Amino acid sequence: MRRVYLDHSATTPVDPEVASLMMTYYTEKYGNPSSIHSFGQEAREALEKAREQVAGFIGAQPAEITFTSGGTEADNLAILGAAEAYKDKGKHLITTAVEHHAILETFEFLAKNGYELTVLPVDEEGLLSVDGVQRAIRPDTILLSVMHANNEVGAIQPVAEIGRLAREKGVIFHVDAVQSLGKIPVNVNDLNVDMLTVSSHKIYGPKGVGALYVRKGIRLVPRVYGGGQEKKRRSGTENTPGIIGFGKACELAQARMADEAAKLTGLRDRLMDGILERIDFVKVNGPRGAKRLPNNVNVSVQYVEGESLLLSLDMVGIAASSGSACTSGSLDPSHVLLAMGMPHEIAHGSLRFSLGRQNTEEDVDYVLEQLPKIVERLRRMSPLFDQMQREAGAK
Amino acid sequence: MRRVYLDHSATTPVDPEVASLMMTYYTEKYGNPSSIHSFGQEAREALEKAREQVAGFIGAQPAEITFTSGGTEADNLAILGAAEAYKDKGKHLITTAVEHHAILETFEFLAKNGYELTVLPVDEEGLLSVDGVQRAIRPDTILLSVMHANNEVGAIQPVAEIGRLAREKGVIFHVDAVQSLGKIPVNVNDLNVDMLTVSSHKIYGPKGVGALYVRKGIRLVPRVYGGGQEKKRRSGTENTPGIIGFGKACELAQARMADEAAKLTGLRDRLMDGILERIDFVKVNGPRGAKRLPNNVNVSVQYVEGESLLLSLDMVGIAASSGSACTSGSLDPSHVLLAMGMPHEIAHGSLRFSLGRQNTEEDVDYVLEQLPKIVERLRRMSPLFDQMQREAGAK
Amino acid sequence: MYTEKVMDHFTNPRNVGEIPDADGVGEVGNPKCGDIMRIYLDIEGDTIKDVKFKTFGCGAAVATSSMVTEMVKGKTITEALDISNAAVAEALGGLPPNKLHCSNLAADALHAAIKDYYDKQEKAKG
Ligand SMILES: Cc1ncc(COP(=O)(O)O)c(C=O)c1O
Ligand SMILES: Cc1ncc(COP(=O)(O)O)c(C=O)c1O
Ligand code: FES
Ligand code: FES
Repeated sequence: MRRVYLDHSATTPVDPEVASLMMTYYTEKYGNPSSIHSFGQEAREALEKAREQVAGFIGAQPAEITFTSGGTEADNLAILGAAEAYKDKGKHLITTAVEHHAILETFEFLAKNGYELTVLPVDEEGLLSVDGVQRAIRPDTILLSVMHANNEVGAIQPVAEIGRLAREKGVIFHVDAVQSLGKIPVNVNDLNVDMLTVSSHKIYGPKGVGALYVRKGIRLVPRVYGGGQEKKRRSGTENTPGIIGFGKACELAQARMADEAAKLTGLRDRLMDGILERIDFVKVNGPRGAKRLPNNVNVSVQYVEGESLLLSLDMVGIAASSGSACTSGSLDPSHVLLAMGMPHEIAHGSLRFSLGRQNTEEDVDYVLEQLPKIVERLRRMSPLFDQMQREAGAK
Repeated sequence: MRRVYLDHSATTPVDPEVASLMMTYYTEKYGNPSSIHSFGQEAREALEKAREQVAGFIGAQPAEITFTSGGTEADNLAILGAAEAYKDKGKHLITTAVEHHAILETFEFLAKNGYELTVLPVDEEGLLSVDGVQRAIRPDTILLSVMHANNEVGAIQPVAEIGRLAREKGVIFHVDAVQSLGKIPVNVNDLNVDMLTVSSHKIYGPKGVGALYVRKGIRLVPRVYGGGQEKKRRSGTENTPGIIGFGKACELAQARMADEAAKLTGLRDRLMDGILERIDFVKVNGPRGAKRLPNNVNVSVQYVEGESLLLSLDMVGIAASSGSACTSGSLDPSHVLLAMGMPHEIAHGSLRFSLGRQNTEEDVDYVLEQLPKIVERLRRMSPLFDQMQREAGAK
Repeated sequence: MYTEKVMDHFTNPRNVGEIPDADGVGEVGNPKCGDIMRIYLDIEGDTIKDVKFKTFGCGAAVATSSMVTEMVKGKTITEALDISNAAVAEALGGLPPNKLHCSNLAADALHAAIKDYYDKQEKAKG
């Protein structure tokens, strides 16, 4: 059976070049970078080269990069580390309603522990208003965190403008760039950020590796204590093969980004338009055009439920994801779709296709061939579709 | 040049079988285990199999295993997570002077933040007294952490007895088994522990992966917030290839441990006895015989300095480590050797060889051939050796 | 995630559809996730002659709907009333823990349809 992976926002395969480089560091150059012998030193050199590669990709200095075990840990370190370091300056924090759980849950934890939190709303496309940010900033605001691009609906936030504002007001500005890295330009200076989170497994690097950019001069209280690795910001034997893989993945992404973005945008629009053409009662979620990530398609298919769609797609080899309540363990539909003002029923039938490096027009066309049949079958089973048609008929 | 790696307590190469299994999960079965499609489900299954392998190796239930990014993070989660969860019961904590920094620094952090800490001394072999532990336990003691085997001198602590005591007194007992796993039996029931830390890269698995065993019923406040992975104990996209590698490494270690321990013990004693025979003014650090890890050799070579020894050994292809002040960034000699009552000068010349799966008698003999020459050369350079000889001559 | 049996019932659901002028119709919504299930019964004497369902919900919801219709077809009303949520889940070889609530949908809809049948009987009697 044909297998079409369209869930690159969840995770990506590791690029073969990256994987084979990692192999060398697993089995041959396996030294601990803290060791002074040559096994250690060759690992140290490669680790520092990776730091340069990651820094170079986002316009940072190598010394401003702290490696972590992933995007989630980097988000936690940024938020908890800065909140603790600057608590004497103030205890007001700001974020948005559409952040990843790694940000939201972390802020919620602080809100329960003596901090005050403002969660900014978004419009029906998932976009933040710069004015809204401006109004939310108070004299005691110490930290503002806004994601660069949303993982569910691909909405790209006006981060550079918000960063300018934050700098004016003396508020530390953190950006979660996990989804934007490798898809649109991410530059810490252009975006006016103080801290920025990236994750390796979203850009064809290995899972379990991420990094936090921390602008020189910003203080952070560490979250993990021990041997004092990563300039005491993050203790623990460094995951050298993983970090080296991440560095290589950054190098490859930097070289390929322009071409890939153009290709992905084409596939994205072909898929989105094709779905709208072939299936009735479908709604696009998130902005269209330049404010949307090149690889994100998110639609709500009315009268059917997301998990059923996913399972049916999986049976014909197509891997996608959904913001449906039933697919999330928590049984609440996606907080992002709800924040965009979408009713529960419609969020329920949401479907995300996230395209990647390997995808082709044939992949897209295969989805366009299969999806309508699946939707039809599920709608035939759906009491809601029935009802809608009866009501429409009665008019 | 011959290259002889004798620093397996710092880190090990990844077993080729482990590495090739991981490759599959990097490049082919790369799904996110939280995804419901088949890419996700095949990753989930492999992840849960790895959990069984790790659990099986230490006599635990799979549900009692939480995967982390390494031993350091697992140690932090255990100490900080339990201290927070049980703070209403008491605020007294106990550990030992010879723990790894991942434990000591974490307790120090708590000691600065409202907890009271007792640090137990060890004897000149690095061993803890069970009586001493008993005397230290107070009614408000909530947590006791003792390492199973020491990473520098290989001393194996009487953990089972201490665990019995802790259970009697209702104190949560954590054991850092990073160095003992794969070398001597580690069983959470035999050792009477409530929490136990293990790390993959010390047993021929990948770096950046570890696990915390948490006995059913023990509460922990998480340290990383986000998507709620690992039953909400540790958020972040799971490092599936790494975890799967760790699982495989456990399986291999379990199968080979008995044979390997016998072989390593032989090499260890050959090396230790050989050094004592060939070089004067050398002292063995740590216990001898069954109370010492099968793969650890630690000696102090008087009148020479550790970093110089390491560099000289490295120049002939031998990788070892040292507790010398000069090799540690902090410029204090090993806290372990100091806790054993060793004077600074002697700690300074300490040398650790940690043997591993690939090592042979030829490796040991190569060290025995090279080390005496190196020591002689450095001693010729040493004013201390001079002085000692003059003084000896004067007598 | 799901057993083979669940996937089989999800892929080839038995008794999908509706019965025009059914003797009993039960509809329940799942308060946990907002899903909806409707069951139609055709009853002769004491026996459930035919049963159909329509469901808007997850894989488990569809599979439990299908399963419950298969379990009651040809059974007496008393037997049908004995079918519990747990029995449906069990007949499917089990459900993931976070999907156990979905089986409530199926048995509840069945029981609602039987209640509707009794209500209609009452009404007919006047
Ligand atoms: C926007 C965003 N932030 C953070 C994360 C977490 O990163 P990681 O999966 O590396 O923990 C993700 C992905 O899961 C994400 O999409
Ligand atoms: C006894 C002990 N505990 C904890 C650790 C830390 O584990 P990791 O290197 O996986 O962070 C080590 C090794 O560095 C160790 O030897
Ligand atoms: S019906 Fe929604 S989770 Fe099953
Ligand atoms: S003499 Fe240089 S660090 Fe010790």
